[in-house]
Amino acid sequence: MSNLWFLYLFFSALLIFIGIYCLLTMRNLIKLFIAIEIISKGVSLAIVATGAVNNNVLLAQSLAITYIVIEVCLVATALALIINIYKKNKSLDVRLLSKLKG
Amino acid sequence: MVFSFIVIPLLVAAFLPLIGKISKKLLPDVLTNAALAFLLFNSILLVKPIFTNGFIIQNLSWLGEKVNLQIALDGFSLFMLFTISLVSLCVSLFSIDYLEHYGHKANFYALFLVMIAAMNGLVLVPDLFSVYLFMEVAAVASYALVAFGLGSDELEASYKYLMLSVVASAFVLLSITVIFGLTGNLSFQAVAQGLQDLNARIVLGVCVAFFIMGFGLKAALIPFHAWLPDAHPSAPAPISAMLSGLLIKVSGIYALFRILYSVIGLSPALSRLLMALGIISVLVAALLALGQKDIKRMLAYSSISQVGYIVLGLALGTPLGIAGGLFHLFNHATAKGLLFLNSGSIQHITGTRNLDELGGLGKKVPITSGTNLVGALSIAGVPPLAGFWSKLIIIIALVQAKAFGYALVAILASILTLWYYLLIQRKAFFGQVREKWQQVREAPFWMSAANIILALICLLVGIFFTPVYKTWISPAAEALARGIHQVLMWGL
Amino acid sequence: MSSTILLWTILFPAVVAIILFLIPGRIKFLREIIAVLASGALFYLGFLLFSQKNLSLVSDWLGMGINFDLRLYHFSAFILLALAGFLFLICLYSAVKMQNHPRIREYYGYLFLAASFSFGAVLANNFILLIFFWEALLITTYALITLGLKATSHRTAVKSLIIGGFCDFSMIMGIGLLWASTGTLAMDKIQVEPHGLAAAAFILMMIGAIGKAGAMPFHTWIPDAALDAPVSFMAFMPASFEKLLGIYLLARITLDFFTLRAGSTLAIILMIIGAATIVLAVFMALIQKDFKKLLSFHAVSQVGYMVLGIGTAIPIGIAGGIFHMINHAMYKCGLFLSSGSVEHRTGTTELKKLGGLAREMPWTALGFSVCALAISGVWPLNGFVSKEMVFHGALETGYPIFAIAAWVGAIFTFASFLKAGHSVFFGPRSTEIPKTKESEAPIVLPILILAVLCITFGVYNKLPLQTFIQPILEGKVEAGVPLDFTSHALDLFNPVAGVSILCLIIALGLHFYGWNRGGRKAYLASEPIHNLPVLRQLYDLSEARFFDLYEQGVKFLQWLSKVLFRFIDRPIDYIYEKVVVSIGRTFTGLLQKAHNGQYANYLAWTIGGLVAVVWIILELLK
Amino acid sequence: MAIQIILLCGLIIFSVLAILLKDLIKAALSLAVASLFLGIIFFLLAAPYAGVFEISVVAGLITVLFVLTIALTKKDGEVKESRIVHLAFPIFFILFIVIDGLVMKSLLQKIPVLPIGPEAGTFGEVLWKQRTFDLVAQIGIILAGVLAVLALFRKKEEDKDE
Amino acid sequence: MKPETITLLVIFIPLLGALLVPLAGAISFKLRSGWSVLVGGLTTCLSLTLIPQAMKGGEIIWSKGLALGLDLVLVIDPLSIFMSIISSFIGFLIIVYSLGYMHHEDHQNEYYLMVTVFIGSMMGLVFSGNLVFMYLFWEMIAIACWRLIGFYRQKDYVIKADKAFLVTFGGAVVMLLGFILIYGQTGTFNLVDMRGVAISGTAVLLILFGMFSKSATVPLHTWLPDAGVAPTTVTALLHAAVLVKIGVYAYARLFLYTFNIPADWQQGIIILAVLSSLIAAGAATVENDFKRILAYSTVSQIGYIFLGLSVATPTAISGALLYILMHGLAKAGLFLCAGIVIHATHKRDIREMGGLIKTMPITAISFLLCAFSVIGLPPLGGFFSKLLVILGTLQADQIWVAALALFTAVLTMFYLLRVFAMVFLGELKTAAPEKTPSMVGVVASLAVLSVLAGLLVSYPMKLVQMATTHISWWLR
Repeated sequence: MSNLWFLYLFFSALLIFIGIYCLLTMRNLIKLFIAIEIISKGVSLAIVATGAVNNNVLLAQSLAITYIVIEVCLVATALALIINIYKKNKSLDVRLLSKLKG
Repeated sequence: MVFSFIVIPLLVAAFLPLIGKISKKLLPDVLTNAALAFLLFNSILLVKPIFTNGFIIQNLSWLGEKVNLQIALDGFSLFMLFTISLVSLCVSLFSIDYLEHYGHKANFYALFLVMIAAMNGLVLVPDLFSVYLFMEVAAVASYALVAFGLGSDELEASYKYLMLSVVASAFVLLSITVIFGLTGNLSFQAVAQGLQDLNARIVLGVCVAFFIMGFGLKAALIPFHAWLPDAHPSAPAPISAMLSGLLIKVSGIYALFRILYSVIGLSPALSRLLMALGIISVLVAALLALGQKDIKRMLAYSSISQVGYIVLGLALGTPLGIAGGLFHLFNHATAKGLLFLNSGSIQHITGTRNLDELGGLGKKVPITSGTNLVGALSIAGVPPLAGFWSKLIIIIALVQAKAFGYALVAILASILTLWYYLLIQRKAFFGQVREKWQQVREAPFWMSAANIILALICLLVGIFFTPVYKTWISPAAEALARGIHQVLMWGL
Repeated sequence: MSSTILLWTILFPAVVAIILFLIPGRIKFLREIIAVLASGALFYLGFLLFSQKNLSLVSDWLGMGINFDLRLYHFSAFILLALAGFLFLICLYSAVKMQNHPRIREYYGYLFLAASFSFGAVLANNFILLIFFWEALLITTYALITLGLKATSHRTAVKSLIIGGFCDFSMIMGIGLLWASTGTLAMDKIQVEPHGLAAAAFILMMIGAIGKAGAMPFHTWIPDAALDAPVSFMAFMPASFEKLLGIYLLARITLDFFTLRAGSTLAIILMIIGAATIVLAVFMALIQKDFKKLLSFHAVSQVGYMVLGIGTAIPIGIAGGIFHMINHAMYKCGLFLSSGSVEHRTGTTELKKLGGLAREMPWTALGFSVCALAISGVWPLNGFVSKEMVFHGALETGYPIFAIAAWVGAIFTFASFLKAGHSVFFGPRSTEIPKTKESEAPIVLPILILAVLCITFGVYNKLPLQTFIQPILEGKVEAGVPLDFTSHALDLFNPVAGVSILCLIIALGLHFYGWNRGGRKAYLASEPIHNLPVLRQLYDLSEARFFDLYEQGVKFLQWLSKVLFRFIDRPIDYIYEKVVVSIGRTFTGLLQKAHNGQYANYLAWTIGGLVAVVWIILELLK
Repeated sequence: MAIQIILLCGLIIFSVLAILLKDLIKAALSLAVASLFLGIIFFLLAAPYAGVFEISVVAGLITVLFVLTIALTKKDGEVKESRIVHLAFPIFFILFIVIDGLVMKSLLQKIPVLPIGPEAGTFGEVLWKQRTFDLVAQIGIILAGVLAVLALFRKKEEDKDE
Repeated sequence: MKPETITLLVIFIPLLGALLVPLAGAISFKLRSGWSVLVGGLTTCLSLTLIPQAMKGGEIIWSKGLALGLDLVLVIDPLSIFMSIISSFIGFLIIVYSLGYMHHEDHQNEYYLMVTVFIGSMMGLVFSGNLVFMYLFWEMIAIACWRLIGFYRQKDYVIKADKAFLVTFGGAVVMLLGFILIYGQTGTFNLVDMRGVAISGTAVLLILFGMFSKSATVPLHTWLPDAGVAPTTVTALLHAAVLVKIGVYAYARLFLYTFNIPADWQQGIIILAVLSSLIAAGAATVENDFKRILAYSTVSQIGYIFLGLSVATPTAISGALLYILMHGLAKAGLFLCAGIVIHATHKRDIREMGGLIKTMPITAISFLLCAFSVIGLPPLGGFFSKLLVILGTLQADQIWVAALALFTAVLTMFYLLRVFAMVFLGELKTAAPEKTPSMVGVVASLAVLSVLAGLLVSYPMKLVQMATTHISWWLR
């Protein structure tokens, strides 16, 4: 059973890697947030898979659902922020967000 | 009774937007402050049962046993609850006047209360996933609060904060998931039990690393700190006070050490690692603070530095170290809260936070100046103020544990701390009054009142150190330290 | 007589000083009357105590063996008597001379305070008590010099203070060493062999003693003071009091505290100092063009005889030294007072301006002549007796060079006094001075008394030698050696006396040679010597104060201070002000640059930190 | 088993597309497709409710939000990404796959897991009875999200009234 | 009253009285002045009533148990009583002097508040027998000083204040680390329990940082001359009479009365002390700012005190303790004279002054007397202290050290007389009359006290002797 768990964890790690790669290298604010979404996909995959392979799927499922709710709220907040930033900066470039430094 | 810490602020928060339609200022002010005062009162009432029983576990059964709410309260949690209630009450008092020029008080208070509810929840739940959840709730509220001013600085800071902290919480959740997979359980007690029977050192090690990174980012330990000096200064002053005073401690330090103490166990090697992180934070952040021109940014770096002290004490794991850490946590919460509120007063009074533009305000605004002095000296660890005692205890603990190098750096960093606080004092208050500020007037009543309350706390806790320590800090610390020994040393 | 009288001997002048100080300046005569009466009483007290001899008073003071310990015995009683006598004469003299001084209140106050301190120093039987009174004299000296009211008075006062301070601090050091090695501070209980540290202690204490007496090289303030200070001060301090005290202490050092052997290194050091002082100071005295300054150099030069005499460590030499001390105090006091008398009437002491005053001021001239002859060692005056004793002593040590130096001194002493006397009182009447008359009686009287004493002590030398000097040495000489210096005292027909007389004749010759060469102007009589090839340069350098250790010392101090300030103090400050701050700034700047506001950067730290933590934990797990 | 691996690979591919596609709309849609795959995987892992939520909320609602945002920011929303990032991606990706495989393999062999008996009750019971606190927290976070959006989109004019 | 009660009153009257100063100031100017004088006077009187206890010898230990071994312990012995009398008395004089000197300044509430806090903390420091409380009061004094140094609030003044605060704070926290090391070794902070404990060189070094920084000894001294920007009353109070004696007192209390320190370190301290004295004297000779010269002179004199204590023969110790008294009186006098002069001429550079003896004779004479006392000339008090220190040094066979110390004494003479000559003698450059009677009176009384302290030296000496025998218990 645990072989399967680590197979899923392998994929979830891949997803997280993809997300972080994007976060580290890309510049578009929305793209960056898509990367966050990918990371959270990886996490939710890990949650459900963990429950499934360890006979605990009901609990895992409830965690996953809660997590999805959190995700939605985050997305809403983040996109609201991005829109506001866009209104101020007229751009979605993350490199412009470096007024605060030092 | 304990449950009210979560429910009351949430309820008030839920109704505030509606109430805000009816009355824009008065009712939100009154309701929020009343709710927080009630919580403070409540937390004081809890002191006695906690110190007689050691801990409270409440199972709230409701709707015919269909619903199960388990709350665990021990000395550590109560300590945090009290700190949260106290500081947040002062902050909300301060907000009464300060928020005038932001508008949308109801909205603000609602977010503020959600954040408090989440922090209270975090402190009360004995469950890994719930810890994560409340951490996230508090975080979402804080993103919005940081951006509350809607200026470009605020938005930028909030965006970076959000993007970094989401990554951190993803790692926390990942780690929780793995532990869940290993033990099939999420509650602290069960997980701790389960881990004892397992030989999963390596995986657990990675989990701990994720926890350190995730909670470390929330607590702004170096090198996970980068969001803090942006986010804290950008927020409205009361929120800066909340974030620096409470949020980083609750969702960072409390969560990390609760899990380490009660679930995984603090082994010597781990304690050394955390102490190293702590001392790096102490030193590097102190140096960074030295170069700041913006009062709030300086205070933000100072927060990182002080968090380092707290981690240093708590990570040491001896009763004395924990006591010092907890005490410093409390002192930093009050004093840093005070200083951020003060920076708000300065901004309110003069419209700027730039140290180079200020000067000689001491004569014009004696209350702000005096309270600022108290806060600054307390954090810098100058007797007889409260911060001195906590730093003293931490350093005594370090020396007792033969960590002389740490003790030396901690001492030297406190010179740096004093140095940059003197910069604030000198540039903002102490010098001669500038032409520009000849006409300024003292901050409004509620702002001054909040500052005075916090300053008095710093002063009185310092002067009546012994009773405070004996009745308050020491039992909590000893309970915690006993807890550590009950947890399996998992071989690190 | 109760021994508390000793305490009163010290306190009484102090009380008088306070009273005199408190009398308002407007009230005339009262002050002078009180001063003269008080000093007379003290003089009388001196006699009383001299007849009393042994008294002592011990009481607790600072603990640790530092007691308030006064002891009167023969030697101290003798010095006390002499001091009181001089005080009386000075008071008498000042009554007229200083009457119109603007700070007359302070003058008397300091005078009596100085007397009080001097009595204390003489009576002290504890080293700490001694140094207490000894050093306290510095303040009165300082204050009295400033009463000269010249522009440079204060500078000279400071000079005297610093030189005196240096000597006294040396003495403290010596006392400390002595205490450390013997464990006691009682002066009558100490008798050590001067070896090792004790030798150092000897030299240090000796510096204190000869510094007070004004021997080379600690003399340089005296010639300055001659011009800057009131003349009565010169008669009072450098001429009498300080000589008495300094030589008193020197004698006690060599006789009591240390066992100084004749011909030992320390003794030779003392003799070298003595001889050098004699010769060098007399050469300086010779060329002076100012009456008071000339006298002041002689005040230095004569110390040499005393130091030389004591340094021989041979009874006759020591006795000669001590006898020379009392003699010198008398004639030098007389000389200064007569110069004061001249100044009082003419308003100047420059030799060039004076001349032929003998007719108008006969008594002064007479007093001066006697004293001058006495200092020059003319038979049968007291100077002759004491000098002969010193010569004998010096010869007996086996180092005739010292005796030769002393004779050289004698030649030029006489020459310079011939010059002084000739140009002030004799020769043609100076035209630059209006007609004048003899000074008032209180001025002339002390001079005459002193002159008479000079004669008495010479002719009837049994009196001083037997009553005063010989008892001091009793018990200090080896058994069997007779203690009688009087028998040959005035013996003209021995080789030593012959050489001395020869010296006087040479001096006479030199004077008249110079007088002739100098166009029969007496004040130029020393010019031929002044202009000798090498001497000329040396004189010039010395006029430029090149040989003044004080001036060089001050330069050294200033240089040292600058070095300390620039190379130690400022760099330390620089470390605080600049180095620490810039280190802080640099680190801060670097760290601040790292916080460039870029999200990717921050995230990279976070991820990097995560990787590092994971790696560290995995390492720890291994 | 095979179908699951195919689905997982699809999830990865669409995620990669979501970050590499230059057109934001297309990227958002790829993300939605990836969510779809994830939902199916959930379903196969015996978590049907989670699968439904994933498909409806994430693939649906969030995509709508993304598209809305992209539309709102379309005017100046173009940001030129660096080409090297796209070119370097495969290298890092393959490198990470190797590392990931090694790490997972090494972990795989060492880790025992606590055996757990079959769960009792239904999903609803578990959610309501065991995880009641999560529901409270959900209320909290929804409240927070709503208030946050309200705060961020509040009208500026009102500020001036104050 | 029992000595314990008196001691508690001595500590808490000024500390609590200080809190009332701003309140009194809010009511009226006179009330505040009266109140401050009353507090200062009361403290002085009460500490004077402790003299019989000191003469009895022995010690009274009063303690109140507090958490963590941080007990409040009071040690009432001749040493602490001696220090408390000196500090409170000079503090009191300075309050009186301030009435005239600070009359026209702003922020007077803060001034009197800080001065009384200073006195109270000093009393606390002196009597406390617990390392942590010692540190606590130590830093309270530092805070008071910091505000007082920056009192005039000019930009560079405030920087100097910060510098002083940072240096002393830095030294003190390092010292705290040393205390904690000792705590690690002995498990207690209570000095009484630690008597005779041998401590390591590291702890000695760490503690020395604190003492040297507070007592402005080379190389931690440069803040003191810079702190001369404070009002002169403050410089007199802080830098001359009381503040710089703290480190010295701590040395006596810790390294003589309590711990056993390694001999090598003792030798090191001796050399450092004498070098400090020499270097500062050199700097004082070069400086031209009136107050800086006096400040350097203080540094130099502190070197003597440290020398006396570190040599640790009974003679030297009693010399050093006596030095605290004598230097306190004389240097306070000098600073206050400087205050009068600066107040009157509005100049600080001695090259711009001259001839002031004509217009302010009392000040000039007082200055001269105090200078003589500092130089160490009899019959003034300073003579005995310097003499005993040097004799003690010689007793300990430190011949070259003693020689250097005496050389420094010559230098002292040189620079102090230079100041006197440049300020008071020569031609009159700025005619300025003497100031109010309270100022001149205080200055004159300090000069007279210096003289009396010399003439009647056996009275203070008795107390000093008691203290010396008490703290040098290891010799018994």
